[in-house]
Amino acid sequence: MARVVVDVMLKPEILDPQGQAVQRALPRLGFDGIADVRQGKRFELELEGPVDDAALARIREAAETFLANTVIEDFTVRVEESQ
Amino acid sequence: MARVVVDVMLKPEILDPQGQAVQRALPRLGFDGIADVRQGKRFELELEGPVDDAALARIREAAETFLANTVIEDFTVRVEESQ
Amino acid sequence: MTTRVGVVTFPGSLDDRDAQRAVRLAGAEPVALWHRDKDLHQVDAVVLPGGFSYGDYLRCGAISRFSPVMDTIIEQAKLGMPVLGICNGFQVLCESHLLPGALTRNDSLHFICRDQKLRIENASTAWTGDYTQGQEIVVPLKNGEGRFVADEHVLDALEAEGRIVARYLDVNPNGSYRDIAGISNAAGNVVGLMPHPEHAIEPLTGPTTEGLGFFTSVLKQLVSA
Amino acid sequence: MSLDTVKNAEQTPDAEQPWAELGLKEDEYARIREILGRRPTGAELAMYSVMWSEHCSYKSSKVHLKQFGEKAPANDAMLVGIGENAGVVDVGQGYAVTFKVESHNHPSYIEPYQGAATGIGGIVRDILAMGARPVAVMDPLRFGAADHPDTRRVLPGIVAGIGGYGNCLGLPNIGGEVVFDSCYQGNPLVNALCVGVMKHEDIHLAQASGAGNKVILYGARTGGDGIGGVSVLASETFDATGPAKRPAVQVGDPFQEKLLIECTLEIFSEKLVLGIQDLGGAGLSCATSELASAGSGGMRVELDTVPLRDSSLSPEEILMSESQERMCAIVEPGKVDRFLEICEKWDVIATVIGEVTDGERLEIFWHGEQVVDVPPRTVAHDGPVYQRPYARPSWQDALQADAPTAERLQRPVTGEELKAALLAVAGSPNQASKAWITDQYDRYVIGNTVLATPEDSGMVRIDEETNLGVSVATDGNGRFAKLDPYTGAQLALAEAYRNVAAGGAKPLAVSDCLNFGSPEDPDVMWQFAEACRGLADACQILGTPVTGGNVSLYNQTGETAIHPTPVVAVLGVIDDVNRRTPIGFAEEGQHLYLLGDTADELGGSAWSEVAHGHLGGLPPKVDLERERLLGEILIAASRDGMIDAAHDLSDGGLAQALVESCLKGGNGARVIVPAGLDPFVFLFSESAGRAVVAIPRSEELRFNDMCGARGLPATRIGVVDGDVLEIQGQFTVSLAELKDAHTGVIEALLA
Ligand SMILES: Nc1ncnc2c1ncn2[C@@H]1O[C@H](COP(=O)(O)OP(=O)(O)O)[C@@H](O)[C@H]1O
Ligand SMILES: [Mg+2]
Repeated sequence: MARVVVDVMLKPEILDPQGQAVQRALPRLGFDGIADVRQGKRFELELEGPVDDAALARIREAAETFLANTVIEDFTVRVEESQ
Repeated sequence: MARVVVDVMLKPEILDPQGQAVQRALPRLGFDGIADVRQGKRFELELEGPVDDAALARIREAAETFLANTVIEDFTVRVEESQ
Repeated sequence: MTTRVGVVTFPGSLDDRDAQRAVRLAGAEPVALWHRDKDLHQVDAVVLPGGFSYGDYLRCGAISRFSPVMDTIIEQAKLGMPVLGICNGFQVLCESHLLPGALTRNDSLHFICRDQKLRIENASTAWTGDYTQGQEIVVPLKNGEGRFVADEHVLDALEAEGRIVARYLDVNPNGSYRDIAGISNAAGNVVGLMPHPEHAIEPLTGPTTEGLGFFTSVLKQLVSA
Repeated sequence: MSLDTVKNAEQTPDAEQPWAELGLKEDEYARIREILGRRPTGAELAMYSVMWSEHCSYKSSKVHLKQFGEKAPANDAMLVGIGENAGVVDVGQGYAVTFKVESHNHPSYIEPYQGAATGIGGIVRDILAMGARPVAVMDPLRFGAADHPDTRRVLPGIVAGIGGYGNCLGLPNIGGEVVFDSCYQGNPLVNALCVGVMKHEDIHLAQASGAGNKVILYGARTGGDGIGGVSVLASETFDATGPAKRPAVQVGDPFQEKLLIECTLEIFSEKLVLGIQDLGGAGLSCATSELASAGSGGMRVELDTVPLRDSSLSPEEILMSESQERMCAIVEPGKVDRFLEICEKWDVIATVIGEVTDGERLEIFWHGEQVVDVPPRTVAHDGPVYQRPYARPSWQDALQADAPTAERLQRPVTGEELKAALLAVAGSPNQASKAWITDQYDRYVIGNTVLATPEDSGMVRIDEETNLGVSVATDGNGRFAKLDPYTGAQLALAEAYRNVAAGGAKPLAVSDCLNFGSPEDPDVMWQFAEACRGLADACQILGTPVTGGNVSLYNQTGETAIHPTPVVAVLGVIDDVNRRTPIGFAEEGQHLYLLGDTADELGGSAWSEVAHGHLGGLPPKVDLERERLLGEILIAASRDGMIDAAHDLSDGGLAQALVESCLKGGNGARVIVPAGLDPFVFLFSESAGRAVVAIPRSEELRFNDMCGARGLPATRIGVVDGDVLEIQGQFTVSLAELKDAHTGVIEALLA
C-alpha cells in the first residue's frame, strides 16, 4: 500500500490564531528565534491500489472539494517519500 | 529565513476519530480505494536565524515538550525543501 | 393551512429539538427532516440547526454539506426558499457556498457560551422582518468555531449590499471580521447566524425572548409571499 | 505466542502466569485457581485481574460502603438502588430520574483533555444504560494551587476536555465545583455527574436472561487503548515525575457517543432490549461477566466477531480493552434484525457476538477454541474483600487543637479591615467567579435549563407541559473533611441539600464520589471509614438515600494523600420550575433575611485560608434537623411565592453570599449587623444551616409567621438597594469594585 499526504494550511492572508498562540508561547518556554508559526492539517491517506497519475488526480480533486476549504485554505498533495 | 516543518500525528494505536470521519465520508463523495486516513497537525516554523543543527535540536525539543503531546502523539521535524 | 418549517437532523445535530420548539412557539408546524432523505416533505422553509454535525470533524459543516438532504436544500434555496442556518447550520451554508466566507476557530481558541448583544443590521431578510433596523437584542451565543472570515472585497460587498444581518455589540466574542454575527445571500432568503435565537424564546430558559423574531419573521414572509 | 485454551490450562497446571504484573496478590491468584479447579487461562487471568482490581471490585471500600444500604432511610421514591449502573428515583407524573457521579482523576492528570473527556463519556453511558435520556452534566473539579505552573497545564486541558465532550454530546452543563488546594497538586480530581430522565416503564437493567437471546456489541470498534488501565490506574500510586506505569490513554469520540445515545434511545423506544450494559472500566470483561451474573443462565461469546480497530489484538487484549463509546445489549432473536437496522440508521456498528445459554458458565471462544470457562459471578461479584486496618491519625488531635481563635489568627476589626477582608475573599481563586471555566460549557442546549452556573443548584425542566423539574447540586469541602472526616462528609451532604432546597426543589436522593488517598495507609483508611459513617448517618436523618456512586483511592503523591474529599450530589424535584428561586437580588426594596444561627465557626473557613493560609480547629457543627427545617422553609417559601431570591451560606460565609447575590442581581444592599453579633463573625463565619433570602414587602408578614411557627430563626438584616454593598457602621463597597475583585481572577492566573 502507498501513502499520499495532503497538507492543508490557512491562506497567508487569513489570521491563524492557533499558530499565533504557539508562537506567543514558545519564547515563554525558552524557545527563541522563531519568527512565525502557522498551524495546519496533515492528512495521511493509504491507498488500496498503486499511486499513479490517475490516483493522484482523484486525490487532488478530493482535496479541492473536501479536505480543504479553498475559500480560506491552500493544499498540497504529495507522495510520501519512504523514510 | 528558513522554514522547518513539524508534523504531529496520533500514535498508530490511538483512536483517530477525525481521520475516521474523513475516511467514512470519502466513498460517499465518490472517492473510493482509500484504505485508511489519519489526520494530524502540521506546524510551519519560520526561523530568524539559520537552520543549523543547534536550531533543529531546539525545535525537536519544542516539539517533544510542547507541540506534540507524546502521551498520544508522534512527531517528525524536517527542513522544508523549497518547492 | 399552517406553515411547515423543516428542521434538519444531521448525525451530531444538537439544537434540532430547540429549533423545532421555536418554530412551534412562533406558530408554525415543525417538520423533522433527516439528512439521508432528499425529500423535503413539502416544507415552506428550512432551519439548519446548531450542533456538531459529524463531530465537527475535518471542518465544521464540511461533511454535512454533502448529505442527500443538502442537495435538495441547495437547489430550493437557489429558487428562493427561506433557509436559516444557526451556528453549525451557518457553517454548513458557507461550506455549501450558499453564503460566502467561512467560519474558523475562535480567536480565543476556546469554546464560548455567553449571552450576547447583537444589532440587527438588516430587517428585510426572510428571517428578520419582525425586527427593526438597528434593533438591539440579547440571545445566547455558543461556539468554538464562530469567527467569520472572508476576503476584504467580499466583506466590502456584503456591507455595500446590506447583507450583514447582525453584528456583535459590546464584545466581539470570537474575532469575527467586522463584528459579523450573521449574513444573508443576495436575495435575502438564506441567512446564516452564529448566535442562537432558538435559545431566547421563553423567559424561563433564555436570557430574553428576543430570538423568537427570527421564527415569526419567516411566517409573515411566507404568508405574504 | 500460542493460544492459551481451557484445554491447555488443564494440561499445563504449572505454567508460569503474570498474575503479579496484572496487579493480583498471591492469595487472590490462589483463589482464582481454587474457583476454577485449575489454573486460569491467559484470558481468564486478564478478566479476573481487571475485575478484582480496586477500581472494579471495591475491595478496600466495600465493608464501609455497606452502611449506605444498611442505614438507608425508607424512601418511597427509590426505584433502583445501589448495585446497578446508577440508582433511579421516582419524581412523579410517571417520570423516573437517574443520576450518578464518578471520578476520572488519574487519567486526567496524565492526559488532561482526553482524561476528562472520557470521564464525561463514561458517566453518560452509565446513565444511558439505565434506559434514560441523559439531560445534563456537572463537573466537580479539584486542582493544585491556582498559581502553580502545573495547574496551568492541567486545568485548561481538563476544562476543554469536559467542554469538548459534553458540548458535542448536546448535554447542558448545569453546575459543578472548582476548588484549588496544593494538596491536589499531583492529583487533580475530575468527578463527573450525569442526570437522565425516563418513564418508569423504560427502566432497564444490566442482566442477561433467556437462553437463546443474543448478545449484541455496538458502538465503536475495539482497539488497543486502555488495556490494563483499570488495574494499573487504580493500584499504582503516582510520584512527582508521573505514573509509575504509564497506562495507555484512551481517546474519546463524542460524536460516536452522540450517535450511540440517539441510537440506543430509539432502540429502547421500540422495546428491543432485555438487558443492557455500558462498557467502561474493564471493557468486555466487565460487561459480559456482569450481564451474565445478573441473569438467569450463562453466556457464550465468540470473541472473533468483535469488530476491531487493530487486527493484531489478542483475546486477552480484546477482553481488557477500554475502548470508549461501546455498549452491550441482550436482544431476543426475533428483534435482532430491527435492532441492527436502527444501528445502521445511526451509522453505528453492531455485531451479534454471542448468546445467552441455559448453562451457568460464561464461555468465550476464539477461533473455535474455548479460552474462558468461568462462573460469571466469581468474576463480577466475588472479588476479594479487605478489612484494611485503620486508625485515627496521630496528628488529628494537634490539627483540631489549632483552632483559628482571635488570639491565634489576627482578625479584621475596623470597617476598612473588614472591607479588605471581604474583597480578598471574594477575589481569592476559590471564591472568585468561575465564568472563565463555565463559559466554555454549553448550558443552553436542549432548551430546558432553568438554573445553571452560578446558581446554587442546576435545574432542568423535564416536562414542557407540566413544568416538572429536577435539580442537582454537588458539594464537598476537603478542608472540613481533613479537620474531621465524619463531620466533613455530613457538611458536604448538608450543603448540597441546602443548595437544592434554596433553588426551591425538594431533596430526594444522594450520589457520592469518595476521593481519598491510599487505602493501604491506616490514616487514610480511617478518614474513609469516618466519611462513610458520617454520610450514611446523615442520609438516614435527612431521609435521602444514597443511590449509587463511586470510590477513587490512591489519590496521593508519594506519601502525601489529598485531603479526604467526599463529593456529595443531591437530587431534588420541583413540581413547577416557574417557582424556582434564583440567587440574584433582582428587585430593589426587598428585605433581606438571614435564616439560621451564626456562631464563631471559622475552622477550615475560606477566610482562614485566604487571610492566614491556615487550616486547623474543628469544622462548623452540623445540625441535620435544622438543615431539614431550613430546607422545608425554603421550599414552602418558593412554592407559595414568598421569596424572590435565596442563596445558601457556605464558603466565605455571609460576606461571600452577599457579593454573589448582589453581582448576579445587579443591585446593591444595605445590611445591618444584628445586635450582639461581632461584625467579623457575622460576615465570615461558616456556620451551617443558613441562607440569605430576599422577600417582597408584601410577603414579609406571612414569611415571618411561617418561620416563627416552625421555630426557624429569621433575622432581618437589610434591604436590596442602590449600587453599593453597605455594611452599616462598617464600610461600603461599590458593585463595580466588587465585580473588579470577583471576576477575571482565574484567567489572570492562567494567562
Ligand atoms: N461511594 C459509593 N456510594 C454508593 N454506592 C457506590 C459507591 N461507589 C460505588 N457504588 C456503587 O457500586 C456499584 C458499582 O460501582 P461502579 O463499578 O462504579 O459501577 P459501574 O460498573 O457502572 O462503573 C454501583 O451501583 C455504584 O453506584
Ligand atoms: Mg456502569
